[in-house]
Amino acid sequence: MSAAPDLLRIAGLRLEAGPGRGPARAPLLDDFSLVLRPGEFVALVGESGSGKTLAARAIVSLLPPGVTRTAGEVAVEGRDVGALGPGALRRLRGGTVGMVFQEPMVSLNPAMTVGDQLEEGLRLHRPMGADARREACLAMLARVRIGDPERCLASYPHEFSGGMRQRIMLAAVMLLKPKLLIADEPTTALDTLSQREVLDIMAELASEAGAAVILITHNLGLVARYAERCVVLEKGRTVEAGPAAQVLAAPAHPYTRRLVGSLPSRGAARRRPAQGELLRVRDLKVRYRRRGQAADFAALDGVSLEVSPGEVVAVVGASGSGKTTLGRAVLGLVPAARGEVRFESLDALALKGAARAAFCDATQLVFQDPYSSLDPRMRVRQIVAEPLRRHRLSRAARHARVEEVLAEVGLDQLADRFPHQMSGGQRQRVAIARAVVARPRFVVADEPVSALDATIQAQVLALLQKLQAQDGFACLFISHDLAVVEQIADRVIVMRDGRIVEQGSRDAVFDRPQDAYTRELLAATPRLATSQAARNSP
Amino acid sequence: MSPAARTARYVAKRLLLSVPTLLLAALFVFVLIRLLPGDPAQVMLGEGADPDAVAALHRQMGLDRPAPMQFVTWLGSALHGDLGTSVATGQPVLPLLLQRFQVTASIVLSAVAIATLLAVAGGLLAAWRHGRVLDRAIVAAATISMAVPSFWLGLMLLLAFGVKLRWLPVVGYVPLHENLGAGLAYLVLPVATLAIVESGVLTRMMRASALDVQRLEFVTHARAKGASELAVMVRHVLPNAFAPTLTLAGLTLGHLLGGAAVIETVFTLPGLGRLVVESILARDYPVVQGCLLFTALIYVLVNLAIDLCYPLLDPRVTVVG
Amino acid sequence: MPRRRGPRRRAGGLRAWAALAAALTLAAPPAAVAGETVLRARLNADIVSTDPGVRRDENTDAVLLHVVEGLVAYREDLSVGPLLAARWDVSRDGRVYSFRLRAGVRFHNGAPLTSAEAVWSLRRYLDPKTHWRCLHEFDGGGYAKILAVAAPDPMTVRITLDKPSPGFLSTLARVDCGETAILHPSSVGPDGTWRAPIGTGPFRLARWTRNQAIELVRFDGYQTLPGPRDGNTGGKRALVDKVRFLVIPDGVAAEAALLRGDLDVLDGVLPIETGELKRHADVRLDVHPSLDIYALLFQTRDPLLRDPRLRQAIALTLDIPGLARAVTQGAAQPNRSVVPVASAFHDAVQARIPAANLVQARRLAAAAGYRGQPIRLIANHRYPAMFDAAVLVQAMARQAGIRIDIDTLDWAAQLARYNAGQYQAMTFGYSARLDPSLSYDALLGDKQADPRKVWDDPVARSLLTASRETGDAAARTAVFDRMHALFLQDVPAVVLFNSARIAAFRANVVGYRGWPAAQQRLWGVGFR
Amino acid sequence: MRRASVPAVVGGLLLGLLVAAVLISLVWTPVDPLAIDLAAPLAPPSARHWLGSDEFGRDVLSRAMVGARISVGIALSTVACSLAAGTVVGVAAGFLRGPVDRLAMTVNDALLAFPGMLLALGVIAVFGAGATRIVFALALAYLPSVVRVVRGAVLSIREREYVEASRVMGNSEAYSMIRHVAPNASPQIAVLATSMFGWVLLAESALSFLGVGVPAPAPTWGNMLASARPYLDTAAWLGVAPGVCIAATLLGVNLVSDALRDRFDPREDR
Repeated sequence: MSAAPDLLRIAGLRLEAGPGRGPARAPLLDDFSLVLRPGEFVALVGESGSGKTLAARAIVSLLPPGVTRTAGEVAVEGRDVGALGPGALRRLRGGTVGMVFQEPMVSLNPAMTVGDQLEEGLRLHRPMGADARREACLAMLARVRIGDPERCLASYPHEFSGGMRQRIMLAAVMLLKPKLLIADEPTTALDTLSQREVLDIMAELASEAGAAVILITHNLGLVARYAERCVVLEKGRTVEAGPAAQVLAAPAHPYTRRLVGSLPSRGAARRRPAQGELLRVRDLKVRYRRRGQAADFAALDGVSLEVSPGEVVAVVGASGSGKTTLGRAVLGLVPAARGEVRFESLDALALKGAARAAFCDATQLVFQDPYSSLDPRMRVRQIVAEPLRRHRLSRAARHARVEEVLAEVGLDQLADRFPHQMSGGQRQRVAIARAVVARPRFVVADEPVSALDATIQAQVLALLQKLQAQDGFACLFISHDLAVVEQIADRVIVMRDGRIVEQGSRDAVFDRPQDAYTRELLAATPRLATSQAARNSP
Repeated sequence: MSPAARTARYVAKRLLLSVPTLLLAALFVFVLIRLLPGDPAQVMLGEGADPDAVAALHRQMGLDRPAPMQFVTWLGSALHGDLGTSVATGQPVLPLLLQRFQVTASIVLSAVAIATLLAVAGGLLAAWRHGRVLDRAIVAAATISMAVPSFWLGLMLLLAFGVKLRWLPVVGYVPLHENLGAGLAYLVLPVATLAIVESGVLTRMMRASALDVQRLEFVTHARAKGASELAVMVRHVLPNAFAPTLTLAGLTLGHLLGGAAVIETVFTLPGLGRLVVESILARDYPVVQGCLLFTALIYVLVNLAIDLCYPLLDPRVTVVG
Repeated sequence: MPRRRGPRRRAGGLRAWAALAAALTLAAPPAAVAGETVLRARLNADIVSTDPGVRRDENTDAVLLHVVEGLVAYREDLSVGPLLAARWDVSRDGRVYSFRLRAGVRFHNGAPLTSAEAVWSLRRYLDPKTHWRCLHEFDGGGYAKILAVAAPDPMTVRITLDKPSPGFLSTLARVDCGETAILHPSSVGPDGTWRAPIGTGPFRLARWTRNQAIELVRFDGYQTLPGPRDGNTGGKRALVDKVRFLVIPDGVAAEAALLRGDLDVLDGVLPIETGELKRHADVRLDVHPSLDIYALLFQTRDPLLRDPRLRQAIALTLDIPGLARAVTQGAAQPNRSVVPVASAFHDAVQARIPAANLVQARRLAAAAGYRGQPIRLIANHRYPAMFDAAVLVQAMARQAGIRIDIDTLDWAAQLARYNAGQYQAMTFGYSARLDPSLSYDALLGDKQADPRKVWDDPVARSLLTASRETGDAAARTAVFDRMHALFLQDVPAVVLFNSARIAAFRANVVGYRGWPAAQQRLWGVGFR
Repeated sequence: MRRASVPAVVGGLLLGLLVAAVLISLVWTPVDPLAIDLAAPLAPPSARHWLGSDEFGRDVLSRAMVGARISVGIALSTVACSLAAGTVVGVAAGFLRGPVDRLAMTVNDALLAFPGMLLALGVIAVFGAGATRIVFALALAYLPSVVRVVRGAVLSIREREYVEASRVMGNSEAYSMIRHVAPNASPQIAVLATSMFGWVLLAESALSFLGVGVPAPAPTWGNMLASARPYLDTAAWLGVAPGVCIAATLLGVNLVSDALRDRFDPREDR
């Protein structure tokens, strides 16, 4: 037996919701065990509801109200967390165990300066003078590559991008030199490049400080890249655990196999679909006026592209590259400062009245967030039927079409539900059903799967592909996730700062990227060795 | 532009924008009060008055001229800061209402401040103990305080602390600048009544927004950093949850500064609200017009002040000049 | 900006602290001299000015009659007695009055009273620019016109009228005329604007804090008449050093103040508030019948109510003693006559109150063709007695199937409707009138010319004229009895009661008493 | 289905009691609420007068029951009127924006800048007191607040993605407004409605206190409470009944509305 106690020992942990009255409910986490030695990097893998976040929060006894530990033991440095008094618990939190959360937009206090938030932890855990504190903060901010740390200290969180905020979070946590860092989906909300940067810094800081890391994620690519060991959870149960490479390369449990299998992969290039031009964009320019700034900001700066009927064109780029603006501008939802959009040779930006209505019927938009894009007061059936409103269809015919589409997206049983009664994946299916019900010829899909869990993402993507193949609509597929794009796109457009930096067929862009930025994006995309292998096999 | 200059420009712009609102308000008052049946001369002279005497007084009050002309004249001098003189007492309106406003303001400001403090403490405490006994108790107390008519509560307090226990005086008013101690003693009961009545809705608002903010990750993060519960609630939850309560407190303030007629009547305070009610009943047109115009101005200013407070609470909000 | 705010805020803070410190040191409580006696009384509203008889209301009259005095004043029995005048002579034709002033009287500024001040005061009242309340009584519109005011010697004032007038002296004494008080000319400024009353009363005006209090201080140079207090004249001795009138509009609050001892005399207690006061041992009540009239008025020109049978029917539904008792907690005198109970002319004829008779009421209503049409009865909340009377009238009429809907207006609006005659019915109160002729005059007259008039009956009008032309009591009694019979028959209005003036005072207060003129008097009032 | 919480049950019971009282009062009250009995004024609670009698010998319980009908009727109609008008104006202002909005908001601000109570006082002084006029006056007094809340909600909701989705479908702004924006503003309007209900109940009693309430003899809780004031010490039961009624009703409304919001607002997770 080693002399040093384990940094963390979790044994037989069981978490349940509420005081267990009534029939025994399924525990939120059951029989969870994990032993962590200093400096180890472990990934907890699972989808929503797998209990991975709860497991991590149990370590610092920060379970949400209503969740209680009913069995098992959690010990940090040999001391039972459950037996700690309030003071000892506070010393454990932050001082010994640091945590980084998922949403950079809400994990920093918007009403406090960054400096105050950094110093708050130091003041609590590391007694030192004010000057020394300030020095430590500045050094740490520089360490996480924040330019102008002085100014950063006096700034408020909203002045920073998501990636920068997450690095500030990381700085706030690592400043206290914790022995264990828990990172809960730290990069899920970030684009590929920021994700890479944040995780690289995190790994670096942790290994320098000799801190152990628990990375909670649903992204197997990240597990492959960073973790030594991984634990796979499904619905509160540990289904598989072991060295990361081994688990990913040869998953033993069916669920793990399904997870690995749901990773997007490149299919065979499709036969070039029907030629001709459905959509033609020329020199499109969109400006936003920013409050308090004299100059306009060009969200799109001279973009030109074509889309053929039935073609899937992916637009990729980091946050702020203008890809979302592009999707909205071609549908006329954002006023263009210059340029033209021709749809089936009509000037789409100048349409009025019936012509505009016809254009709207022929085009559709699928939003990123399935939670906010569905009217919460309408039932699924009503939502899906809405685009047919202006169609001259009999009641029966309309009903039949709605039922047909609902069946196609697999929601025929849930037609009378409200959106909030459904899961994220189901909601996105509703959104897709609504998009295709009027048989559009062109659909803009704006990050349609990036808010979804891996297996759900795969299903929705497959559904979209199936419907696209079946109905033959063209699609402008906007995404920051190159892996997804690789699976679905015929052609790829890479955007940066409102301009197109590269476009070409999927294989050309992925295999022979011309632009440096494209190469950077590709390099930052986490992949599994196995999926690379799968791609290379016939 | 420096923040100070931007703020100044914003204030100027807001004040300019409020001019039509105030003009319209003035017109409303004028029309409304002139629609009232009854005549100030008649009210003053009483039931036995000689019709000739009434007519003479009417002329003396300048009420025999066409109404639009009276409005224009009144507005013209109002713009120069002259709100005319009371037809009933011959006092100049502006000093009269400023004097009355002092009384109302001292009560209302302290009451709303105390109510807000109560609300912040109660709301945070309730949110912190969400779903527990303390939370339920605070919510119940807040709900009941919303359900009690202010004149009823005032009377109860007056009977209990003034008449039965004899701790505090029951009628009258001493300006604070004349005698601080006595002045405060006169303020205790009305302020307490108003604070209790207004604290209920503020507490509920504070609790609701504290609950919302509590769900956000930075609160959990503050706990994960090892911050104490007090620090979490005061440093992290409060600043982010305070804005809606502040808005509501501001609205309350704006309305009450225009006169807390009921409270002023119960505690016989010579405040603005009582002045307006009495002037309406006496058809003292210049006083009613002056008071309501003044009230509208106060309302506009309070709203402006509240809006200027937001950037202090939430750095994401900036004023746009 | 934040960096600049620091020092400035500190400066502001310092200023605030300095101000606070100053307030604490300078603002000692209002000097309470040891042994000084202060009598605290209540006004339900602030006085409107300090100019007696000019800008006035009831409260103003009451306060100022402590400060100023007229040549003559009402006695307790409402007859007229001398005050500043020691005596007077009337010329044989009844047109010239010569008043001999009392010697040794001084104004508050120390100046002796002479005929010069009296003439100055009277001429000021007669100047239309003064807007004296009673000017129209003497400019030809009323009883008699004053042709001249003269001072034949320093202690005599002579007033010449255009015709003899039996009511001349009692008009001079009227409370609402400010007792036609004699003032020192320094009461007004050089330009004739009002400054403050320099009178001859037992108290002088010390301080008027608007809407809060009026403070009177004992006038040490006051020379009282011999004998006891008699109305507004007789012995007028200031028994306390100061009288402080506190403005307390709310009755319940005033009552609380009295119970707590913050108030010594509470005049104008509402009857409904007496129940509470009776239970307190350290509070005494003074109830005095008043000469006012509360009545249910009908518009005799209303298509529905023009039929006297319907009016009679409504009157028959009313249990007037019960109503009076309920509305005033037993303080008021039920009375169906225009002649107040307290009046000497109120005799057995007036005292008989017909009992309610629902059967006959129904029969009369049916005979008048009444079939449940609603009758709108106007009332107001300003005077609770009018409002409560309306409630009870409604409830009583309902028992005979007569439907009355109450319209609550504010007082100003009701007054406007009264003046225009625009109503079906209203409960209304007439203020005290000291003579039955005046009481009848309030109701009776040409409706065409004066829509205020409730009763337009030619016989009654000629009787009213007759009642004024004679001074003989027996003859007048006969006239009033005939008018009462006509009034009961025609029912243009149902008189309900004469209210009572109720005052409450603390048990250690001595000498407080109400009287028919109702205005509160705090001379002769002191502490045990 | 979640179990109903204790507060919700209490609130439901209180409102149930209220509805029962109103329904029973339509057909039966222990005593005629308008009948006076001058022989027995201010009688304490007894077998004949369960809650005592008032200064004219009228039965307090019967009056409280009928008062429930009138008070709640006034509160409901006021809330309904001012919500209906306020929603129309608010939605129109939020929808049309531009000059119409600016004009509407200027008028609205001018109204809002008036103390609502004084506005009501003025309106009642002009038109006289009466249940319908009080409804009109109070509805007018609360109208600007409703307009503000509704317009604010409309402006925020019209920027939501599902409204944008409706625009993508080529639906007109007016259609989106009616089909998507207005229904989604309803929770905020409902919250406003419940608070308004309470305000109106209290405002009605405050108006009675200031002497311009619902005219007698019709009983309302407000005018019962106001007229009980002089008898606080001698006949406390006069004030207890209407006071408890107002407090209990408001408590019930608040508790039930909290429970409903917890239940139907999908975003409100616990």
